[in-house]
Amino acid sequence: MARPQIVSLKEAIQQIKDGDMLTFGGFTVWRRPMAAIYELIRQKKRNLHLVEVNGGTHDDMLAGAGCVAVWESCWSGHELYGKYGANLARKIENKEILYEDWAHIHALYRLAAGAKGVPFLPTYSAMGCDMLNPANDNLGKAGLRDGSNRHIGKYKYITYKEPFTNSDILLIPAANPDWCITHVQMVGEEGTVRVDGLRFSDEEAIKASKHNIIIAEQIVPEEYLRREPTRNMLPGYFVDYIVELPWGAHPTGLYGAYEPDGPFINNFFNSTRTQEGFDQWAEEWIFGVEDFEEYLSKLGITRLEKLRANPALGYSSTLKRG
Amino acid sequence: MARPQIVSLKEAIQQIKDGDMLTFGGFTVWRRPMAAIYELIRQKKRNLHLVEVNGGTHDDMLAGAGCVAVWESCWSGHELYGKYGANLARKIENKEILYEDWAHIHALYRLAAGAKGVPFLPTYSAMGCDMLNPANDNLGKAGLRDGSNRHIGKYKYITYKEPFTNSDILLIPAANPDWCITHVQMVGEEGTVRVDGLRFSDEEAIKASKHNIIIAEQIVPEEYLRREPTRNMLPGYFVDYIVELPWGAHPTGLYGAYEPDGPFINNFFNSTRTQEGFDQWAEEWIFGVEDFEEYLSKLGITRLEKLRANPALGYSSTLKRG
Amino acid sequence: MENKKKHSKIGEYKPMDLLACAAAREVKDGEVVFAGTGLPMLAIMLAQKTQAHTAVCIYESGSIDGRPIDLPTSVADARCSYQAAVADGLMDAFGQLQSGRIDLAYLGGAEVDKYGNVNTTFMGGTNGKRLTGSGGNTDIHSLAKRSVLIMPQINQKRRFVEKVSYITSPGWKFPHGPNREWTHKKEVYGSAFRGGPAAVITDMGVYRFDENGEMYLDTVHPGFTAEECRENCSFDLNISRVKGETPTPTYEELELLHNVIDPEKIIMK
Amino acid sequence: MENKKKHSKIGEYKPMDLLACAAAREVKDGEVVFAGTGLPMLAIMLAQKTQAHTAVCIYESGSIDGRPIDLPTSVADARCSYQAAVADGLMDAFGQLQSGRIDLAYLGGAEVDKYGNVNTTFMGGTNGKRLTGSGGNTDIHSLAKRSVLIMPQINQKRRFVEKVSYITSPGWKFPHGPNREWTHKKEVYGSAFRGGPAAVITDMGVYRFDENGEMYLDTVHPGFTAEECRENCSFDLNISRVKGETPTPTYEELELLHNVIDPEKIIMK
Repeated sequence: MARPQIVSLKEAIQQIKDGDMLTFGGFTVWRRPMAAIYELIRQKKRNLHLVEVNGGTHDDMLAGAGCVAVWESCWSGHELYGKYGANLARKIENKEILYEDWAHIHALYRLAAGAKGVPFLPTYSAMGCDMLNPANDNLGKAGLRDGSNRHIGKYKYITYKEPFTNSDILLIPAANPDWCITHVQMVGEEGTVRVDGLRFSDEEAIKASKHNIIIAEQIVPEEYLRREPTRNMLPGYFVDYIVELPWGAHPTGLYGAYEPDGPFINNFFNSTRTQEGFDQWAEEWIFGVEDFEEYLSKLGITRLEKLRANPALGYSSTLKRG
Repeated sequence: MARPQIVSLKEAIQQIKDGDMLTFGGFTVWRRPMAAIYELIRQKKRNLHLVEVNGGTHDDMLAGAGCVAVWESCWSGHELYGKYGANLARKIENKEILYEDWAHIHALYRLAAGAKGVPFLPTYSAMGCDMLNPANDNLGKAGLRDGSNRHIGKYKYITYKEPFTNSDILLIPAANPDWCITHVQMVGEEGTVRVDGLRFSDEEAIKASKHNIIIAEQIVPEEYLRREPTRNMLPGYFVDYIVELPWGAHPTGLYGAYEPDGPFINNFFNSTRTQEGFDQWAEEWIFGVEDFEEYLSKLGITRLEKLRANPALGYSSTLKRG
Repeated sequence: MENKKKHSKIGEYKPMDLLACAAAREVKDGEVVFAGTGLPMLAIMLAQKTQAHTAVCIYESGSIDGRPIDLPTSVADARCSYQAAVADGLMDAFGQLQSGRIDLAYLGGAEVDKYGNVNTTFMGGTNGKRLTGSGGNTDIHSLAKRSVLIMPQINQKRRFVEKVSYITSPGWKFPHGPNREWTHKKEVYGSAFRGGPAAVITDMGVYRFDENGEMYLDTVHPGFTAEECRENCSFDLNISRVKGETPTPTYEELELLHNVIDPEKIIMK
Repeated sequence: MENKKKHSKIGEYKPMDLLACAAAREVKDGEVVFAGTGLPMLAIMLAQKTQAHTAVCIYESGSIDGRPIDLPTSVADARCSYQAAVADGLMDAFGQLQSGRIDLAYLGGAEVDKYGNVNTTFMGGTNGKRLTGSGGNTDIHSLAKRSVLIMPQINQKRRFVEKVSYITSPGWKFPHGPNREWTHKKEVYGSAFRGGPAAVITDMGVYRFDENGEMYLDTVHPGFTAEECRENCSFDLNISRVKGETPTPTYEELELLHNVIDPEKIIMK
């Protein structure tokens, strides 16, 4: 296996094909690979199949831009900056996106099983919920569980009377996305990945995926990260492409580096109440700029600096929040 | 749940009852709670049921001292300091200990399942091995899978034709020991645990267990450990008892603190080729001293200091090894 | 200072204050509490500063026993990890949940029914208005020993229904099996049964669940009547067991909420 | 210096040197290698310093891609973690193994049979002499894409048997099913099939496995004959495919082994 290549964001995203299954690092509005989301939209990717532990601003944006054919996850929204994923909701209501709802543990275990190389993991969560109601097996109802789609399995899940305690338990099938895109604080020149703060489900998402793109605020000497291997999350041989891109998670937040840009997300959310609103927003912030560098210039240093975290706290002590 | 109590080693070990199921932190001859092993032997615990990810000097010692009724694990030995666990081997050959052999993944998954609160975990390892041969289900052959023993389940394992890919997979049942005893470098006053270096399977062993004893080189202010929560392994509410005991893993090694005492372990191993040899060794090193403090005095500072790790390396740069 | 433990009078507190205080009082000292974004964060922080000093809060993002000095605005907020015992990830948090380590959980919902089934996915069923989806709501509600729902009720009758239009998170009884018969949770979960909904706290009252898993009014907030609570439900609420008024916030609780926990007025606007 | 790449002559190297060099040559550049204590550590370190500069070594203890400057003496040795990419634990290492990420593994054994089944548990079956047990041997042998066994053979005929007395680690064929019929691994593992034993390297020769999963002599070490290899086996070894002599260590390999990798003479006594 060749060592990872250090490339531009554009080059990395060019490797992703229409119809690929994607997942992402991060959690709701934290540590999302937003620069990659903008570039996926700019490159007009189509028919993506998202399988995510949870969604957030990033997947709602992909949905709004028409990149998504299938969405499988447990949640989408913008935390306090926007009540729900309005693009995704509209496309689901209009039946423009096929969706499969899961519990959080289910979505997590799909990737954890994929990461461990087993076909399923068992869980007690959450017997009785309507995500498990056969009437809501949307991929099944669409006839896609017939083996014709390499990303869609035979069963949404299995209820198994397990012999050890004679109780019902759910078997949740593994998922192995084609790509995981993850934004982190630091990556070594040879691909060793360090995440500062919460790791969320990054390790499961990355290890389940066939290919990985790591976007980092900074590329640093390997030797520096290897001085403290207990603090690192991933060795370089899981990584295909490395991109160095400061502020690349904006408008989502990055522990120890910058806060989510709440007003920016809230403005985005407000625009997404109609397709026209989103299209206009995308025209300004995605298609209206050449690349992420121009996007940052458009935001301006004053706005960005206000988000910067205080190193003693891990977050900004000056940001106006209330 | 009450916060953990800081107690003496003697008090902590007094909580363990004859017949309890035990597991331990560490790996082979690294980071074993040896002071606790000595104290278990001194307190003449009997009929213990060990379920361990792997064994080492510690479990062979318990076996030699007659503390063990059932041993379930995948390995016992002393690495380069002694080819195999001679006490355990002799007691197995003489049918004085009931044993159940597992693959390393099986033993690991028993505790991982216990930690996650599920009755089993699935694995592909290692179909075709004789540990899975029904003829070698020793607890079953001894009639102990009838529900009469709360530590022994109905089935050693189950082969399951799983429906997602139609392949055979093994379901390995959870284990939930009564106690896990773990030696670490540092614990906070309220029980937050930090392990430096490899964590092995400590997290799984601890979380699977009903009660936990943490023995640390040093008790430190909580606030100090909480400055870097990503470096900590465990919150205090998993911990029942905390014991402060420098050098408490001797003669096994502790990353960043001290090396295994190879000659000491080798001398122990040589003594264990006969029961008489072990009894004599135990008379000198366990029953012949009042407690761990006296044991350390008997070893002497000169011997101990030679084992001390170089902080830049995590191990000793002066120890004679070849 | 001697005034601190006294209860405030109507007009001296806002509905949100009482909601937060009533929720905080559900925590017992030493418990492990699983909380979500918003009011639950206020409630656990208030509990830790009043009757439950050694209670511990964990978030599904993986932040374990944080001691935030500034109110977090999401469970993945950097503020959650401040002085945390452990900052890891979802496998840890959900593993603790599934293994029965969580004593109490705070949740919200768009709809709740008389058995404590919760909906956060679709208003009006799968052809209706799409919401955020479950997130951890369903896992936590189904696997915590006790869960407490915090919801607005005044003029929100449509949120308190006979039967939720989509069961995101199963309560005490729900349709089960091939014939989808209403079955008690204990029967379905068997050896994996850990508990279920313990209370629903609204801006009108505190509701609990009887032996049969049905919701009843336990205490009514000052200024409301039991009858008004029933009128703000779409189902026939049992008000026969009401045992009196919900205690109002103490002056200490109000002080803590407004000046210590949320001085930035993020939730306590 | 121009001499470095030349191969040494009989008498200029010890049997252990050739064993280590032959093992090291199994690694291809860029591979992920799972190694155990002892000779395997020498082999992967030698490979990394010769033809496989970007090969990566992982240990079951959780040490991932360490760059030790002193030879470790166990897989949990602090030396394994020196300049490692990650130092975590067993769930990580075995997860990588089970998900098919391991290209090559080095293992040892007390007994091996013609199908590559390995015994490290009991010599002479469960009523015989107790050994250490499996450790990771069985997991690694069953789930790595290729595994390489390193074993002594001279005067150790009893270790090379028709049928091992206990299958700790399954090879290419083993008893399976209720009737315990000898079955090919591919059939048993189905979609979980990742590979199997690729070579056995001893102090007499290098052995590989044919299409049928049976061991044959591939190269014979200088100083021995194919016939002698067969005589040091308890089963009827196939020597018809032998393709010549095992290349001896180069002077560079000897220099690396003795002066760079194991100058303390821990393994290379």
